[in-house]
Amino acid sequence: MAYGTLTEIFFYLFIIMIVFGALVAVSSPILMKAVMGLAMAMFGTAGLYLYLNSPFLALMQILIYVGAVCIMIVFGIMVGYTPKQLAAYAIGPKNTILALVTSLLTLGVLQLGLSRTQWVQAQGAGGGDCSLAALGEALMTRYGLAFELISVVLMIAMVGAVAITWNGKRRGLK
Amino acid sequence: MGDQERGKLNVHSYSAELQSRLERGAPGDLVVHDPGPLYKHKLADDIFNLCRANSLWPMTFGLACCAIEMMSLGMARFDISRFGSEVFRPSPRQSDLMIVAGTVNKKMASAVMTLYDQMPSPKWVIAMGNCAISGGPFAVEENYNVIEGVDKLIPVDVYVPGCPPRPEGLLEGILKLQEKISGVRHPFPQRKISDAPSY
Amino acid sequence: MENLAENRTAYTDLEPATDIPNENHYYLNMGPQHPSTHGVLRVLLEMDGEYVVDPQPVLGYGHRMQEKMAEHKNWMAFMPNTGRMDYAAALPYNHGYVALFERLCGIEVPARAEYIRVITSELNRIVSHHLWIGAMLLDMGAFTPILYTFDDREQVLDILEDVTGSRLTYCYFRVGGVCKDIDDKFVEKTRAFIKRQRERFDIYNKLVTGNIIFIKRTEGVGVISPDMARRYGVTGPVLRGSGIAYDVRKNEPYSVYPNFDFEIPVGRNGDSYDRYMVRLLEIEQSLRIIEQALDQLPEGSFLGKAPKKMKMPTGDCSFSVEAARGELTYYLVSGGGDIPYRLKIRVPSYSNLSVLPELCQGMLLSDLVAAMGSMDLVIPEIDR
Amino acid sequence: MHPATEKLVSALQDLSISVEACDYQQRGYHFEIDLEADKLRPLAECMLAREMFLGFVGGLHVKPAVEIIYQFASFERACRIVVRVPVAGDNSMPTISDIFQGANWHERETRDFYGVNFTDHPNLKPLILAEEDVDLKPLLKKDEDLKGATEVRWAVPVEEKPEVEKAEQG
Amino acid sequence: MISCNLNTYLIIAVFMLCLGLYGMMQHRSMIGMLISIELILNGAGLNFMAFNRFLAPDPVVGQIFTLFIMGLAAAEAAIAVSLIFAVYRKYQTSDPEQISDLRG
Amino acid sequence: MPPELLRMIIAAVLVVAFVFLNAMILGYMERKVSAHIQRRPGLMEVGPHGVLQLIVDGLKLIGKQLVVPEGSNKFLFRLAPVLSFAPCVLPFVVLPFARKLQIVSMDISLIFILAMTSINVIAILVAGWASNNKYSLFGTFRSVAQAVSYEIPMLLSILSIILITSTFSLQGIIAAQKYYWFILIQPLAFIIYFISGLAETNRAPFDMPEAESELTAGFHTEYSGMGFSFFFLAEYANMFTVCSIATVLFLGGWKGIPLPLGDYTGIFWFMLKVYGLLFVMIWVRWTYPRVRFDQLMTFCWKYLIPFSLANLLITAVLVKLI
Amino acid sequence: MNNRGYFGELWFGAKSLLIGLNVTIKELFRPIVTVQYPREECEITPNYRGHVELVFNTETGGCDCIVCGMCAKACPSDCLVVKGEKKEGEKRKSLTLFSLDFTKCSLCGSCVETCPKGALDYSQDYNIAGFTREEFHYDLIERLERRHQQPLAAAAGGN
Repeated sequence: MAYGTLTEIFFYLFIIMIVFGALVAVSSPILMKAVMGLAMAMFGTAGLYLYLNSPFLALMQILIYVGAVCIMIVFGIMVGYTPKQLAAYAIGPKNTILALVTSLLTLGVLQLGLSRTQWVQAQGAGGGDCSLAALGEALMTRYGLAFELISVVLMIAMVGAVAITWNGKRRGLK
Repeated sequence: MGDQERGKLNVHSYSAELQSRLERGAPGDLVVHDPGPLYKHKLADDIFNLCRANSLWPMTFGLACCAIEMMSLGMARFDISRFGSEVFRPSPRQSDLMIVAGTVNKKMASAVMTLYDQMPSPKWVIAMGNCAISGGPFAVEENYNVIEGVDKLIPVDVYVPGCPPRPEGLLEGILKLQEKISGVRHPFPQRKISDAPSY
Repeated sequence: MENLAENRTAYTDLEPATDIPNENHYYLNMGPQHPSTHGVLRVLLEMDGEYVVDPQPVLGYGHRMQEKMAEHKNWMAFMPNTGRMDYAAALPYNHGYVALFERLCGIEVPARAEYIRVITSELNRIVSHHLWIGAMLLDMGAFTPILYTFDDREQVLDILEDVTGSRLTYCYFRVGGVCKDIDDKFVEKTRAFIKRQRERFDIYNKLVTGNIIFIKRTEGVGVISPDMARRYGVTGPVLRGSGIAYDVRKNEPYSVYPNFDFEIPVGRNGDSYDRYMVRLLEIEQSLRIIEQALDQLPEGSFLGKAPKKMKMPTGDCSFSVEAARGELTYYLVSGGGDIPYRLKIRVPSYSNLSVLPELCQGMLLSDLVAAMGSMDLVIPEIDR
Repeated sequence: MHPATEKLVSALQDLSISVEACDYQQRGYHFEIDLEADKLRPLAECMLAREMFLGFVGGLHVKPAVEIIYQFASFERACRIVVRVPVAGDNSMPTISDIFQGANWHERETRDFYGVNFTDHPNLKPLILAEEDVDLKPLLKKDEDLKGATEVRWAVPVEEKPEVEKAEQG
Repeated sequence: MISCNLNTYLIIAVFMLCLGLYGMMQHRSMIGMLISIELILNGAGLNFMAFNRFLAPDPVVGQIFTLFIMGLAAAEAAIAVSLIFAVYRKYQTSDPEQISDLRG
Repeated sequence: MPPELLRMIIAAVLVVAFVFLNAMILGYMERKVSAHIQRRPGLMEVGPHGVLQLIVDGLKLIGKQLVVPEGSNKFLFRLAPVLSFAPCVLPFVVLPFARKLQIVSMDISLIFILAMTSINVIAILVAGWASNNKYSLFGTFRSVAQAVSYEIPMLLSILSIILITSTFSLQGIIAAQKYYWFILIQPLAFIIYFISGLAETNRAPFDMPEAESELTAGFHTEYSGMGFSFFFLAEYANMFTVCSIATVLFLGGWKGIPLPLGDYTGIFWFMLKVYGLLFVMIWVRWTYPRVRFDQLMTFCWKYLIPFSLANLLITAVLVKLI
Repeated sequence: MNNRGYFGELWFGAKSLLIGLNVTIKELFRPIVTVQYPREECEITPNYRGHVELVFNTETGGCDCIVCGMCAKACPSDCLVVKGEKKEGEKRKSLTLFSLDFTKCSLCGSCVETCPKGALDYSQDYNIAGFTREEFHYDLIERLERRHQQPLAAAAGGN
C-alpha cells in the first residue's frame, strides 16, 4: 500500500464525515444529535484543511468550531429547552418542500457554474510561504485593520451577548 | 375512635411492590446479564471472579448506627482500603457491594429495593448488624414499621451480626464474601487468627 | 425480564409525579440515599437552576417506633433503645433516661457515679463533635479531615469501650449509678487523651478553621437569627452559634455540672462558620469539664440503692439534658406500674432540622449542603 | 422567682388561664397549665411575646379524649411550662404552627401517631409514617390499656417513696 | 488523486451550503437554524481555502479570511445563543413561527 | 507497508498502552498517597503493597454489566465515553518525552494539544445530557462553564511563554530553556497555568462536575462498568497531558542532569517532573475542601484573568525591550 | 474577614492554603496508625461485650445456671430461651436448653446483670460473620462444651 493511497483513503473518510455529519445536522429531529452532526462535519472540514496545506487552520477549526461554537450551542440547547420540548421539536412538515426545492435549485445552479467554469491559476499560485510566521506577519501588517475590526466585532459580540442575557440580579427570593 | 382504628398494629399496610416482594421472598435467582463468550471459559471465569472478589466497591449507603461503624472501617484505624474496597461510590451504578448498615423500615424498603436493582450485576449484599439481619431489638410484638430482616427484600450474601458489629466484624464479613465469590479465602498469604479467644 | 426497576434512572424516581406551577422550576430528589444527607434523610428540593426554591425534608426513613416500644416494655428494657436513637452521642441519652426515673422515684445517686456519668458523657460529646467535624468537611468535599478526627475519635472510643463494653451504642448508665466502675487506667488514659487532643487542635485550625475555601464556603451561609431559633425551638450548638447562650447544663443544671467551671461558647452571626467554631470550642470546654471532674473524682460506690423492681408513682415528669446536638427532653407520663404509660422524647435535631425549609430558601445547592452539614443531623434520632 | 417569669405568669392570668406552680425537683418543670382548646392560640402568642420557645408537642391517649401536651421553656432562665389540652369532640385542635413555626412538624407527627386533626395547619400530610399509613395511628392505646386522664396525674403529694432494696454491686 | 483537485473541494463546499440552506428553511427551532448557518459558514471557509491553495498567488490571504470567518462565526454563535435565551425567556418558546409580536 | 505507516501503528499501540499504564500508575499513586496523607497504609493485600489492585479493578469493571438507563438517548449515551477517551489519547502523539522520543514532530504541537483537550468538554456534555438524570445534567452545566472560563487564563499564561520563545513547537520551547527554566522568569504564569489545569481536569478543589456530596457522581452518575472506566482513564490521561505541558513550558521538559544515551534517557527527567507535578495535584486534592461553584467563577474572573493579562502585557513589553 | 481588600484576601488565602498543604505533607511522612487486622492481632478490651456465653465453672466442671429464667425475663428482645428439667434425685432443675438468638440481641447486658449466679458473661467474639442468619442462633450449652474440650485456650480468655 502506497503512502499516497493511504492519504487518499483518509481524504475519503473526511468527506464521508462531512457529508454524513451535515446530513445529520440538518435532518435530525433531536437537537443534540444535530449538534453532534455539526461537530462531525467541522471535524471533517478540519481534515480537509490539512490537505490544503494548512494544519494551523485545521487545528483552529477544531479549537474554535468544535471546542467553542458547538459547546455553546449545546449549552444553549440544555438551558433553553426542557427534555420534553426537545423531543417535541420534530421537523415541521410545512416548509420541507419549499426548502428542498430551493436548496436543490441552488445546488443545480452552482454545480452548473462549477462544471462550466475553467479555473485559471494566478501567477505564482501554489507556491509562496504558507508558514505560521508568514501568516502572523500578514495578520499584523497587511491585514492589520481587518484584524482590529474582527477583534472589535468579537468584543462587541461578547458584550452584546452578556447584555442580552443579563436579567438584572436574578435572585430576590430571600 | 372505633375499635377498628386501634390495636391493629401488626397489620402492615405495605405498598403493592413491597407486599409482593415480602410474599414471594427475596428473589434468589435474579436475572443475570449475559456475560459474553469469554466467561464460558472456566479459567477466564475464575480470573474474573478473583478480580471481583478483590475489588468490591461498596455503595455509600448508611441507615443507622451501623453506618458509623461502616465509616470507621474506612478510616485510618481499620482501613478497608487494604483490600481495595475503600472506593465508596455514591452512585449505585458503579458499586458492587451494598452494605445494609442499619434498620430498614417500611418507608425505606422500596428505596433499598430500587437501589439494589439499580446496581449492575454482578452485585452482592452484606447485611450488617442485627437490625438488618432480623430487625434486631426492633423485632418486637408491637412492631408496625420495621422490616424484620433485609433478606426478605433482597438476597443477602453475608450476615454480620452485632449491635453494631465492630469494624473487624464487617471486615470479616467482606473476607467471607470474597471467599464466597472466588472460592478461596483471601488468596494472598494471611496469618490465621486463632478462633475467638474465650474464657 | 423480571427486574424492571434495573434501568430506572438513579435518584430521580422518588420525585412526585405532579407538575409544579412554575414551569421553570423542577424537583430534585436528594436522598434517602445521598452522600450528604447523613443516612436516610430525604430532601425534596424545588429548584430554579442551581438555586433551591423550596427544600422540603421528608422524614421517616429511619423511624423505629421508639416511643411505641417505650410504652410496651418495662423501663429497664427500654434502656438499650435510648442509646440507639442518637448513636453518635448515646451517653447523654442514657443519662437523661436514667435521671428521669431517678427524679420520678426520688432515687439518690452516689457522687462518684454522677462524676463518672459526667466524664463519660462529655467524652461522648467530644466523640460526637469529632464525627461531626469530619462529616461536615466531607460534605464540603474535603476528605482528609475526617480521617484525622476519626483518629482522635478512636482514642476516646478505646477509653469508652474499655469501661462500657461497646463502641457506639452504649447502655452504660443504670438507675442509681453506672454499671461498671472506672479504674486508674481509665483516668490515666483520659488524661493522656486530653493532652493529645489539645495538641491536635493545631491541626484542625491549620487544615480547616483558617482555610480560605472553608471560610468562604461557610461564612454567611445559613444564618439563623435568634428570633428564628426561638420560633423553631432550635437548641444546642446550632442555637449557640446564633449568639444565645442556652445550655441545659447551665440553665437547668443537673447531675454535678454546677461543680465545674466551664463556659458556653457562643457565635456572633449564626452562620455555618459560627456553628463550626462553637462546636470546636465546645470540645475544649468538655476537656475542661473532664479535667476538673477527674481532679475532683470522689471515692465511693458507683451504683447506689436502686429498686430491683421499680414501681413508679403516677404522674408526669420531665427531664432535660444537654445532648451533643441540643436539648434532649424525656417527658414521661406514668400510670403506675413499671411500664411507662407514655414517653415523649424531644430530640434536638428534630427542631433543628425543621428550620431547613425557611433557612435554605433561595440558597445555592452547595450552600444547602454546607448548611445542612453544619446542623449536625442524626436522622434516626429525628425519626426515632 | 425570676421577674420575667412573674410577668409571664401574670400575663397568662390576664388571659384568665390558671397557672399552677409545681415542684421542680420532683417533676422537672415549673408550671403546669390545664387548658381548653380555644385558649391555646392566645396562650401561644403570649408565650412567643414573652420569649419562650416551644420544646415539643406530643399526644397522650387517655380517657375521655386524647390530650395534646405542649412544653415551653426559656432560653434565658430556668422556666419550663407544661400545657395539657384535651382535643375537642370532633378530634380537632387549633394549630399553633403559624405562631411557633417549630410546631409544624410536631403537629404533623402527632397527627401521624394519634390522628388528631389540627385545623388550619398548612400541610397535614404524614411526616414520619409512609403515605399509605395515614390511618395507622400507632400510638393509640388498646382499650384494656387505656387509662383515665386523672389516673396519670400526680395525686396528692406522694408520701411513700417506692420500695428500695439494696442493689448488688458489681 | 482527487485530493489534489480543486473541484472536489468546491463541490463539498456547495453541498454544505445547500444543506445549510435547506436546514435554515426547514428547521423549526432557532438552534437548528443556527446549526445550519454554521454549516454555510463552514462551506464558505472551505471555499476560501481551496481557492487559496490552488489559484491564489499568496497562500496567506485565504487562510486569513478563513480565520476571520471563524471569528465571525464564534461571535455570531454567541450572539445567537444569547438571543435565543432572551427570546425563550420572553416568549417561552423557541419556535420562530410563534414569535409574532410585530404581526400583531 | 511503508515504514512510516508501520511506525505510526506501533506508536499508536504504544500510546494507548501508555494511557492505560498511566491510569494504573496514577490510580495507584492517588490511592497510596492519599492513604499515607491520612496515615493509613492504603492498598496492601492485592499483590505486594497492592500494586495489582488497579489491574484487578480494571478487569472487574470490564466484567460489569453496562446499564443503559430508561429514557436516555441510547446512542449518545454509549458514544460519550468513547468521545471522552479518544481525544485524550491524541496529545500523547506530539508530547516530547525526550529529544528523540516524539512520535510526530509538529511545528504547532502546542495548538494541537489545546485543540484536542477542548474536545473533551463535548464528551462531558453528551454524557450528562444523554443520561436523562438531573444530577448528571447539573454536573454537565458546571463542567462546561468551568472549562470555558478556565481556558482563558490557561491560554493567556501559555501565551506569555510563546511570546518569549516565538514558537509553538514543544521541542523548540524546550530548546529555548537552555540556560534556565521558564518557571524562574515566569512564576506567575506557572501558578496560573497550574490552577487552571486543576480546573480543566476537574480536580479538587475544583471538582464541581463530580462533586460527590452534592451531585452524587456528577456527569457519570449513570455510567457503570466500562463506560465509567473510560471516563476514569480520560481523567487521568488529561491530568498527564496538563502536567506534561507544564513540564515542557516551565520546567525544561526532558532536560536534566545528562545521562548516557541522552537523546532517549531524557524521558527519565521528563517523567520525574511530570509525576512530581501530578503528585502535587494529588496532594492538593486531599488537602482542601471543594470551592463553591460561583466562587470558582469569581476566582477565575476576578483574580486569574486579570493577573494573567497583566503578566502577558508585562512579558510583551519586556520581550520587545530586550 | 470581609474587609481585607483585593490583595489582602489573596495574600491571606494563599497563605492559608500553603499552611494546609504543609499539614498534609507532614502527615504524609508520619507513621501509619492502622491495625492491619487479619494480619495483626487486634487488641480487644477484656470488658468487650460480645454475645453472652455461659461461664465455665472450673470447680464443678459445668455451668452455674440454675434455670431460674431471670435472664430470659430481663431480656428486652426475648432472645434467650432457657429450659430445664428436674431429674430424678436432684435437688434443683438442670439445664437442658440455653439458646441465644444473637440476631435480636442489643447487647444491653440485662441478662448478665440479673443473673443471680453470675453464670453468664460476655464473650470476646468480635469478628463473626456468616452466610445464613441461622448461624447466629447459638446453643450456648453446646458452645460451652466445645470450649470445655480445649480448657487451656478457654482459661486464658479472662473472666
